[in-house]
Amino acid sequence: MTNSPIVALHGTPAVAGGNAPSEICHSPLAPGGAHVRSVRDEFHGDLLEVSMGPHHPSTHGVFRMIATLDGETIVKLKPVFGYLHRNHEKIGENTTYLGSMPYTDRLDYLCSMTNNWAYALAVEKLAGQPVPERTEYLRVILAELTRLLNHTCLAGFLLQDTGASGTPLMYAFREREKILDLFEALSGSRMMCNYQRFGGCRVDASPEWLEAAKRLADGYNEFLDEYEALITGNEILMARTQGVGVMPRQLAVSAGITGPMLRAAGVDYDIRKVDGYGVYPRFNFRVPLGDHGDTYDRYMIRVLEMRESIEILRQAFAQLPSGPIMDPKAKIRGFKPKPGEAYGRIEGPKGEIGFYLISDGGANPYRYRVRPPSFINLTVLEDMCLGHSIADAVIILGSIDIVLGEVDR
Amino acid sequence: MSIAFLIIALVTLGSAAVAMSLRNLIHSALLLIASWAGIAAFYLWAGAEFVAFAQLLVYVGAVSMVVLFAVLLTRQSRVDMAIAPDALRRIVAALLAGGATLGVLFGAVVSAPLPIAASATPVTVSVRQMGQELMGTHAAALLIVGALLTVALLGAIILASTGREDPPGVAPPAVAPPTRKTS
Amino acid sequence: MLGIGLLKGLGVTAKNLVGSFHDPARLVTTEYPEQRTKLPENYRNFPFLVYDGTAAIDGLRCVACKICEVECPPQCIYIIPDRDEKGRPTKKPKVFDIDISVCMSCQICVEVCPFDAIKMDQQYEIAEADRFDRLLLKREALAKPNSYYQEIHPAEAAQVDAMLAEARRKADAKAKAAAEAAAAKAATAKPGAANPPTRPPAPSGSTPATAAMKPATAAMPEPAVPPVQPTQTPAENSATGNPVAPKTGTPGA
Amino acid sequence: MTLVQLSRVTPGVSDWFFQSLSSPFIAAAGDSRLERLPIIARDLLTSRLPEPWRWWLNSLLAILVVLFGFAILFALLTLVERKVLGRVQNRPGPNRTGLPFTKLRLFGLGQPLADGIKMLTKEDIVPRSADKLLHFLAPVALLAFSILTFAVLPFGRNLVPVELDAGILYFFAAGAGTELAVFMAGWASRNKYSLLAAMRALAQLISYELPLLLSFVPVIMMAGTLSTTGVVEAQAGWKFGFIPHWHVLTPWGFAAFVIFMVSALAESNRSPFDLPEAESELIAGHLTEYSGFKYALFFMAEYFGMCALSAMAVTLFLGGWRAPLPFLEIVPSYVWFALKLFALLFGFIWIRATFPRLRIDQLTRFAWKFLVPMALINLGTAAFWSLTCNWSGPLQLARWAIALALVAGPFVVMGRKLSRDYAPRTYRYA
Repeated sequence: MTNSPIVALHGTPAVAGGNAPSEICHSPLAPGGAHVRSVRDEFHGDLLEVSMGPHHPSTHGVFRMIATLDGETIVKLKPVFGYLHRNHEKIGENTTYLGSMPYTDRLDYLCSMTNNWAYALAVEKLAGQPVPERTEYLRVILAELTRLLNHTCLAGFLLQDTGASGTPLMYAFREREKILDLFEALSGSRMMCNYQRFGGCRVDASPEWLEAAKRLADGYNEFLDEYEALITGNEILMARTQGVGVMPRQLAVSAGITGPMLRAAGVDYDIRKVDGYGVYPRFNFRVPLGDHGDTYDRYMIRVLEMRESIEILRQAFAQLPSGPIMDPKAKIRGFKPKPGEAYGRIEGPKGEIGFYLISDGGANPYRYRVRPPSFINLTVLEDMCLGHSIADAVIILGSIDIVLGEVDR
Repeated sequence: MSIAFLIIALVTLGSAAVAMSLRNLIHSALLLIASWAGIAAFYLWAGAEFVAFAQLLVYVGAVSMVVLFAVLLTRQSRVDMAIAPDALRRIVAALLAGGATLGVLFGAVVSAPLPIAASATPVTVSVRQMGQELMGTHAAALLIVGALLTVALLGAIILASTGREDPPGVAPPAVAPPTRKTS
Repeated sequence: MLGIGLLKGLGVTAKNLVGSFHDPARLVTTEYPEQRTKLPENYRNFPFLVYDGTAAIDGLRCVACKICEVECPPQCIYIIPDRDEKGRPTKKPKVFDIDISVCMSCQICVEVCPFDAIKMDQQYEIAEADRFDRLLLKREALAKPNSYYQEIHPAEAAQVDAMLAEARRKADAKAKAAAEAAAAKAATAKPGAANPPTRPPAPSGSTPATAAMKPATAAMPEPAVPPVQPTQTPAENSATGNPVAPKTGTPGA
Repeated sequence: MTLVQLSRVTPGVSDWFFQSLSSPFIAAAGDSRLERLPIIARDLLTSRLPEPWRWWLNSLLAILVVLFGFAILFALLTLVERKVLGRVQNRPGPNRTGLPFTKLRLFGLGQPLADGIKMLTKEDIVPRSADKLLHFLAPVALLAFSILTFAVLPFGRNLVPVELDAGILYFFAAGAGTELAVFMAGWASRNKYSLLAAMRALAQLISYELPLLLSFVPVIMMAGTLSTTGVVEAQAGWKFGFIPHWHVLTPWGFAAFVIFMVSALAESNRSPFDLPEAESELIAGHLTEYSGFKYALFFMAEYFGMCALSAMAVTLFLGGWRAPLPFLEIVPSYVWFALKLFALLFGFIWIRATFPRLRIDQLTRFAWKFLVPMALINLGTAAFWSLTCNWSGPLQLARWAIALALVAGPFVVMGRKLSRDYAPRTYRYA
C-alpha cells in the first residue's frame, strides 16, 4: 500500500452499540470472528467492520474491501486482492513467447486488444522486429476502439454503482456490443481477441470491416451525446461524485497512477504523447485534464477521451495504407529472440500497460513481468475513501476502473 | 368494562411491563411501541378517533424512531448502572421525577369532572369541532406548547451542532493511538 | 436550476422507451433460440480436425507431428502417434485428445499446424446434461469433414484448398519427375502401374481425395514425398501428409 | 379492517363508528348502471341475507375485493415494471413466460405466476444467530401495515371501504408502522449490511415523514376536512367547463403534489431513495437475509405501499375518481381512479429507470433543507390562495402570479443553495 495518512483507529473494530443481543458480535463476514468492544470517548459509538466482498455486487469481481466504519464513514479500508491470482507471470515464463499472447487477453478482459499490443510491442522491442505500416494503423484503430469500449463500460459500471437501476449500463452495453461485434468479425472472438503477432497481426481487416468500423466511429458521438444528456448533467450524479474521492496530484504522481485517473488529477501524462509509440505522432488529438481529481472528473475525463478517440479513429481510417499486415521475416514458430531485455508499454484505456521481458535466448522468456494499470491504480483506494461514506467507497472503486483479472494476475 | 377494553388494557400494560423486564433493549423498545399502539387502540375504543390516529402517527411513527435511534446509538453496557458512582443519586432522582409525574397526573384525574356516562353513546367530537376548540378556546395553550417545543428543538439543534466543526470529507482526527486489543 | 438535469434524463429514458417499440437501433436484443445472429466467418470456438474424403479417421490430415501439442499454451492437446506392426510411425494420430475444459480457443494450434489439419470450429451450443460429458474430446469426436470446414469458413477454406492443391501438384510433379528419373535410371525396370498424377486438383475440397498417395512409411517426419508405391489402390486412400508447409518455416517437433 | 372487527365485538361501540362503518358502498341514485356495477354485483351476492349477516358479508366482500384487487395489481405491476424498465433499457423485458406446458407466451403474462411459485417453493432461510421472532414478524408487520392503509381510499364514487372522519390521518397513521417493520427486519437479520440498512431506513423515514405530512396539510386546509371522500368532493366541478378543480392545477397544489410524490418515493423506498436496500452498497439491505416467501412478502408490501401512496396522491391532488372532463363522466369513476393510479405508478417506474441513488446524508439534507421548508412555505401559499379566493378579473391574474412566485421563488433560491457545491464543469486540454 502507499504511504497513506495513518488513521488512528479509535480502538479496535467492533460492532455498533446495541446491535447485538449479546455483547460480542460474531460476524460471519468479518475476519477474525469475534470482535471485542472497546472503550472510546463519550460521544462516539464503536467502530463497525464490514467486509465488502469478495462476493459483493459492486466490487467488480472477487475483490474485497475490509472497511472499518464509524457510522457510515470509512475510517480505515483495507483492500484485499489475490482471489483471482492464477500465476500469470509464471505461466508466461513457462510458455513460448507466442503462447503468452492469448494469456494477455485474460489480463484485462475488456481490453484484450491493447494488452496484445503492449505485449507484442515488448517482444518486438526484444527481437528488433519491425512492423508493417498497415498493421501499425490497424493497431491504433483497434486500440482506440478498445478505449471506447472500456470507457463506455466504465461509464455504465460507475453509474450502476451509484444505483441507476441498470439503464446507463444497458445503454453502455448496447454500444459495447457493436464494438465487440467488430472485434469478433476481425479476430474471431469478442473478448479474447489474441490478435496481434510479433511483427504484424493475424488477420487483415477487410474493406467491409473497415466500413463498419468507420460507421461505428462516426455514430459514436451521437451515443455519447445521448448518454451525457441522460446522466452527466444529472444533479444526483453530480452530488454523488463531485468532491468525492479526491486524489491530490502529488499522491497520484508518487503512487505511480497512470491513465485517466492521473489525468483527472490534472497531470498531463499520456504515453501516446510521451512515447509516441506506433504511429500516434501522426494523429492530431488532445489530452483532456481534470482540475479536481474527484470521481466526477475521472468520469468526465473518460467521456472526453472517448470523443478524442473518435477523432483518432477518423484520422486513422483516412490515412490507413494498404500493404502487408505481417512482416515477411517474422516467425510464428521457433521464435527465439536474442538474449536481452525489453520493456514495452502503451497507453491502455486504464493506464500504462507494460510488459517487461528478459530473454536468455530460449523459446520462453526468462522473466515475464506485467505492469498492470488497474493494480497500481487500486493502491490509492484507501487514501481516496477515507472520510467518505461506504456508498462513496463503492463509486470511488468504480471510478478507479479495475479489472480483477489484471489486478490479481 | 367490555371485553375489548380488557384486551386493550392487557396488551398495553402487559407490553409495558414486559418491556421493562427485558434485557434486550431493542425488544424493550419495540414492546414500548406496542404499548403506545395499545394506548391508541384505547383512544379508538373510547371514540376519540382523531387522538387515536394522532397517537399512532406521532408515537408509533415518529417517536419510536427516535427511541430506536437512541437505543442503537447508545452503547449498551451492563455494568453501567451497577458501577456508576452516582447510582444512588440517580435512583433518588428517578423516584422524585416519577413521583412528581404520578402526583400531577393523579391530581389531574381526580380533580377533573368526569361525568360517568350512563348512555352507551359517548360524546363524539368531530375533527372540525376539535380544530375549532384548539384554535379558539385553547389557542393560548396551543401556542405556548408550540413555542416550548420550538425552543426545545432549537436547543437540541444547538447541542447537536456544536462539536461538528470539521468539514465533511476530511478523515476524522486522530484521537487515540492505534491500539489493537485482542482477546 | 435544480431539476433540469433530472428532467433531461427523464427525457432520454422516455425517448428510449418509445424508441424501443419502433426503432431497430434501440431494440437490439436477439431472441436467441428462435433468432440467431449470423456468425462472422472469422468466429472461432474450439478446434476440430479436418479430414478429407469420407473416412473420418483414415482421412485425417493430421500426421501426429505434435507441433500443436507443443505450442498449445494451456497444453490441452494430447497426441500419441500411431505405429504399424513393425513399430514404424504411420503418420497418423493414434490418440488425439483435446481437453475442452482447458482449451481457451486461442487458435494457436491452427496457426502453427503446417498441414492445415486442425481448424477452429463454430459450434457453440455444446452444453451437456451431464457435467462431465464431452469435456475430453477424442479423435472421433474431433474429426470433421473438409466439407464442414468449407461450410463454416468458406473463404479461408478455399484458400487452404487452393494451397493444398498447389502443393500437391508440385509434389506430384516432383514425384513424377523422380519416378521418371528412377525409370530412366533403371532402364530395365518393369513398367509399373503407377498412377499418373496429372489430374488437375479441384479447388473445392468437398470431392474425395484428389491425389491418391500412400502414407509415408519413412520414419522421419520430413516433408519430402516418398516415392510412389505402385501397389496402392487409389480409391481407398486419402491424401495425407501433404508435404509442403506453405505458411511457416520448418516443421518439426 | 381490524377496526371493523374490533368495533363489532364490543357491545359498547359508539354510534358514529357504527354508522360510518355500516354503510359502505351505498349506491347513489342517478348513477349509470356501469358506475354502480360493483355495488350491484355485491348486492346480487348478499341481498338475500338477513341484515346483520349482510353487513358482515358486505364488509368481508369489500376486504376481499380490495385485497385481491391489489394483489393482482401487485402481480401485474411487477411485470409492468420489468417490462417498462426493459423497454427503457432497450430490452424486451420478460416476454417468455406464458401458459405452462404450452407454447403460448402472452407477452410474459405468466411471469408473476412463475415468480410467485418460485418464491413459494424456495427454501426459507433464517440465519442461525438471527432474532427469529422479529425476523418472522417483520414481513408480516410490514404487509399488515401496508394493507391497513387501503381501508380509507375512495376507489370510486361511493366505493370507499371505510368512511372515516379522519381518514387521511388514519392513512398516514397506519402507514407509519412500515418503517418499524423495516427496522425490525434489518436489525433481526443480524447482518451488518442489514443493520446499516435499518439505520438508513430509520433516518430516511423519519426525515421524509415530515414533508409528506406537511405537503398535504394545504389540501386539508382548502378542503376543510380530513375525510378522503370530503377531499374528493372538494375537487368536484370544472372551471369554464373544462378545467377540473383538481388541487394539482393550482400553484400550491402542484408544489404540494411534487413534494408529496418525492416524499412518497422516499417513504416507499423507491429509487432514487432506495437506500435501505441499495444493492450496490448494501447487497440487499434489510432484505439480505430474507428468502423465499418472506422476501416475497416484503416485495409485496413495498408495492402495496407504493400503490397506497399513489392512490392517496390521486385522492388528494388529482381529483380522486373524478373524470378530467365533463363528457368523460360516462366512464365509471373507478376506471378513472385506476387510470390515474397507473399513471402515477408509471411515474414511479420511470423515475426508477432514470436516476442514480442519493447518499444518505444528501437524502436527509434534501428532506430537511429543501422539502420541509418548501412544504412550510407552500402552506403559506395555500393560505394566501384561500384568503384571495374571491379575487376576480385582473386580480385573479395577480393572484396566480403571486402564488406562482411564492412557489417558484423559494424553489429557485433553495434549489440554488442546495446545489451550490456542484455544477457541470468544463475541462481544459493539454
